[in-house]
Amino acid sequence: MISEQLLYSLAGIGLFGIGLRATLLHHMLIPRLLALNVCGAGVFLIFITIAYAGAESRPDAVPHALVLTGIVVAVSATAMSLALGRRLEALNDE
Amino acid sequence: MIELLWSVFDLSLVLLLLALAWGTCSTRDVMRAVTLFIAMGLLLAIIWARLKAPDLALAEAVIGAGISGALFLSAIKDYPSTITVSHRTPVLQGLINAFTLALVILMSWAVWHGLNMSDGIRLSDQVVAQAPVSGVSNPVTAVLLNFRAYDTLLELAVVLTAVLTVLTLNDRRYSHVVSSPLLQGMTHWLVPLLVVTSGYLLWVGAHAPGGAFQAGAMLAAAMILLQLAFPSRRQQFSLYLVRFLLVIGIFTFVVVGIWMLLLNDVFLAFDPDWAGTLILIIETMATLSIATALALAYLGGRPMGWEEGARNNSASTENEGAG
Amino acid sequence: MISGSDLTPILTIALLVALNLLLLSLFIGLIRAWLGPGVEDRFSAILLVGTGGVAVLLLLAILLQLEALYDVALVLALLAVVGTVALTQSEKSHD
Amino acid sequence: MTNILAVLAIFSGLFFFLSGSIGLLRLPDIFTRLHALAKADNIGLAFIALGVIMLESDILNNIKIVIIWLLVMAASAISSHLVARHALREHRSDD
Amino acid sequence: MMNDAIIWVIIIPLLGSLISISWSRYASLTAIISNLLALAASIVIVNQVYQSGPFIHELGGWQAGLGISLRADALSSVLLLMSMLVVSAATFYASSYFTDAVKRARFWPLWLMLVVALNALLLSGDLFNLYVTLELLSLSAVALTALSDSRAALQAAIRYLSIGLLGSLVFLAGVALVYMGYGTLDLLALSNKIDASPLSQVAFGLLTAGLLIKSALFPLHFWLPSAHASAPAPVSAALSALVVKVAVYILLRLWMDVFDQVLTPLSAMLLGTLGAIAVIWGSWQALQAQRLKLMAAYSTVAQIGYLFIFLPLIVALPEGSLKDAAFTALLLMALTHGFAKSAFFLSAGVIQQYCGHDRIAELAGTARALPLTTFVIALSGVALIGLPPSGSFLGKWYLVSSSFQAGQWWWVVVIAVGSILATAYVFRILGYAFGPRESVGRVLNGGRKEIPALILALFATLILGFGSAGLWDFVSQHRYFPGS
Repeated sequence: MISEQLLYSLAGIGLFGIGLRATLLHHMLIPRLLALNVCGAGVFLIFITIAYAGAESRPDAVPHALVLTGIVVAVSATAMSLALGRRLEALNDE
Repeated sequence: MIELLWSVFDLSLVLLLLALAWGTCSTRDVMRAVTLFIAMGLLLAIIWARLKAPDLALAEAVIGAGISGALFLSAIKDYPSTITVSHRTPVLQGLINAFTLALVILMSWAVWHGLNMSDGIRLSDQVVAQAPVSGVSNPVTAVLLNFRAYDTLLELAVVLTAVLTVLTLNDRRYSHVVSSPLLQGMTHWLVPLLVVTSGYLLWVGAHAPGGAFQAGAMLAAAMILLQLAFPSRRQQFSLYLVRFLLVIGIFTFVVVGIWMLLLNDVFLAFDPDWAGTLILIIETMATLSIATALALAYLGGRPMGWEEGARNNSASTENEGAG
Repeated sequence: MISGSDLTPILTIALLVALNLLLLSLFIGLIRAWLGPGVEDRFSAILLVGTGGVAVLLLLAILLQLEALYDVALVLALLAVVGTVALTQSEKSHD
Repeated sequence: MTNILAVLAIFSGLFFFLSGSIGLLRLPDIFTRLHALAKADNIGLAFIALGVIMLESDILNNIKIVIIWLLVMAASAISSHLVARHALREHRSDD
Repeated sequence: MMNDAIIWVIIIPLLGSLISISWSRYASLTAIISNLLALAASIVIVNQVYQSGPFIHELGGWQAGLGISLRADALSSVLLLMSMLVVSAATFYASSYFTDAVKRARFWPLWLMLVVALNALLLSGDLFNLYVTLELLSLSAVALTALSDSRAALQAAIRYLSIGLLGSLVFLAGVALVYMGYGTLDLLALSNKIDASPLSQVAFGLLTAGLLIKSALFPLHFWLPSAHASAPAPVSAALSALVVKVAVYILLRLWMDVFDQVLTPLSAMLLGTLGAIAVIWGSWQALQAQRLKLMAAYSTVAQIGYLFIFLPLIVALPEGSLKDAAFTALLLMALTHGFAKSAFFLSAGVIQQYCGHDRIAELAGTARALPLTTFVIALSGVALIGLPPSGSFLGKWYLVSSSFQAGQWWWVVVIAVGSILATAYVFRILGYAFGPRESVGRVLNGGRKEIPALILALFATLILGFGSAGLWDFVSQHRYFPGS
């Protein structure tokens, strides 16, 4: 049996890599933002894997709290980027 | 047998997650990308549940998939539907691919070592040991609002900064679709249900998964729904109320922090007897601020007259500036 | 909360098989999300994933003995409604 | 005995889920797909919720599960309606 | 009350921001008062470190590790004081810069958030908290850049934000790996626990890479010039003088205090080389620039390069006075550049508002019309070149002598070329500014806008130059926490 911890942390790294690659490749705002969000999800997954301590024991609450903070920061940054993009489009239309 | 089945489940989840991420990042169709992104958020919520992080599963479902997804969906309306990556030369693309692959391999190697070297001494023991004096029994809430409350304070500042920017950049977007009677009828029972759920999540956060952020996001969903169902009633909130709601979360947080500083000589040091009450007060106010911020971030653009106050007072401040 | 002793090995295996099949069902639904072609097709697929996610969470709540997952399922079910409304109402009108 | 009934209910639910997602994938147009999806949502989740209720002894959790099921019912009805209306409007404007 | 200055310096601007959102009528007044109070708090902090050495404030009363600690030592308190001086000068400047009341109402809350982020970042003693403050810094900096509301500014802001987010995420990945291996986020605890392992090396690499993006080291500088050149002048001043620099500060903190067991001379040499390229390339671009603010932005790329040249030297030098001297010289360079570049940007803003543009080739006559501002530009030019008596003269002097002592003489060539190029780009502007012009407009005496820049320029050239001995003592005495 493979350990869940290893599996999920590798998945987190994979997600991070996929997101990072796409962030660097894309130059359009929305694809790049999606990629950044994927990238962030990968990092969050690594954090949560660290917290997971097996089927029997209670997970570590600290990474859970950190990731919760991270999710809220990510959504704020996303909202802000999209608003900047919309303003730029409006200026381009003028 | 049981372990095998769990492994199959884990492996399928991970493969599906990676496939969705890959699809989101590599497709040329914007609508498809966003759809897959939302699906990925839902899958992540399942993964957080699987990894015993129900607080996060809640947050991911509401914020990660829900609010982020809604933000992207409303952003792509006026967006070109095809994604181009043409300006990157093949050499550069190759370099990016090689770099990312190397980084992934390096990180995997590090994690392989890291999982073996962990000495088992984590903060979790301390969290569990100190939880009784933190005022709340849900360890995640204890970390967020007591042990690492300062992080949460700054996080609220991040949310406020983002929403201020959103509010000042654009004029408000108007929805042209006429709301259907069915939708309006539905809001009559759905909005109260959302508000009750939000209150429940806020209350339950002290001893079970939940808390200000999840509750705030639910309340934001209720506000958004109201605005969508009754688009003509847009300006019913007064601006002072909106401003008040936006800052009240951080303001309460800071005031309580300073109060504790004056009382105990340490910023944000709650007395164990009072901690539960103080945390609930802070969380309630934070819920209101987060809900307002997320709802405004989705609806986008400044409410009518947002800056009128500044404009009206410009004469007096100009004089002040000259003097 | 069901107590751990009620969770016999056979029941656990049955639930795990069900869980894996549910995931398969989600996977099939997601192919539609990939194919599209219309916005409605993609959105129906998301709805299926949402409902399927609720089912997965219910089963996980039993298997992992985590009551909190019922709350997550509840929230997900609520969001499915709000999400549909948000999508269909904010779509560009053609008139 | 309850366990057997519960597992039976869950697997019947699974059957509907799988047929729903296969329908979503294979059926020719959005309206028939929506029909298939509504089946999966309502009946599939109803059976799974029933099974989980049988396994779960806590009354409060059971009430939650019932609410979840009601919500998903409502969600799928409203969503089908809105998505179909949306699809109709889009189709009309395409002509 | 005095003991809690380390809290007040963060909380006061935060409260100021909340007040300026709620009552935009009093925003300017609120901003000025809260900045002065925070400046006073930063002076108290420096004094506390001077009197009794580095100290820690454990927030919430939880021991660091479980909770978050704020820490002040020589490095952070000096940078904090510099940052508050620059911010206060820019605040006075900004109070008369924005003529549009609406823009002013948008500016103050975000500006105060930027101050919160800067101060919180300089005092933070926790890895994850650093991530949150970095995000707050990026978001407020981007929002302020976008205030210009031109296409160029928005494009720059969007690029700045996505690059900033990427940097933060890479940094966060490093934080995750650190927590995986060592189970703590507190910097002080970490410095005692860390050892050379594959995990710590990769984590260190990720943390460094994230910060390099934020500190705009060549070749990751590409986002900087457009953002710094298109932002409103007081914002450009803060971005160039402070925002980039605090990223270098964290990098330095991690390299010197936390990961000193992990880093290799080779990696330091790599960063030093990139710094050297940045010096040459940035100076060359500054010489080519057509616009005053763009020139200043490229000059920032070069000046950041100098700071990175110190890294291989500090790593190579043996423990003791030589190493400490190099470290203090690095700090001196950073401080001088902070004052000089902010003075430069504020003056560029005055010129831009007076002429209606900042094209270098059309600056003829500004020396006569804006004598004080031209003087300030000349003064900060002295500091950018590294002429005596500016602080950077001493900094470069020590950089050269450390290069010889470490046996890495080749940096001297870079420093010489960089200084010559800097001389060229500074005199190019002055040449145009003193050029003749047929119709000289009215002589402007903008007091409120020109004085803050003058004060900053005087700090860069005179006060740091002559007061450097005090800095030397202060840093060598209070550099380390007892027991670390």
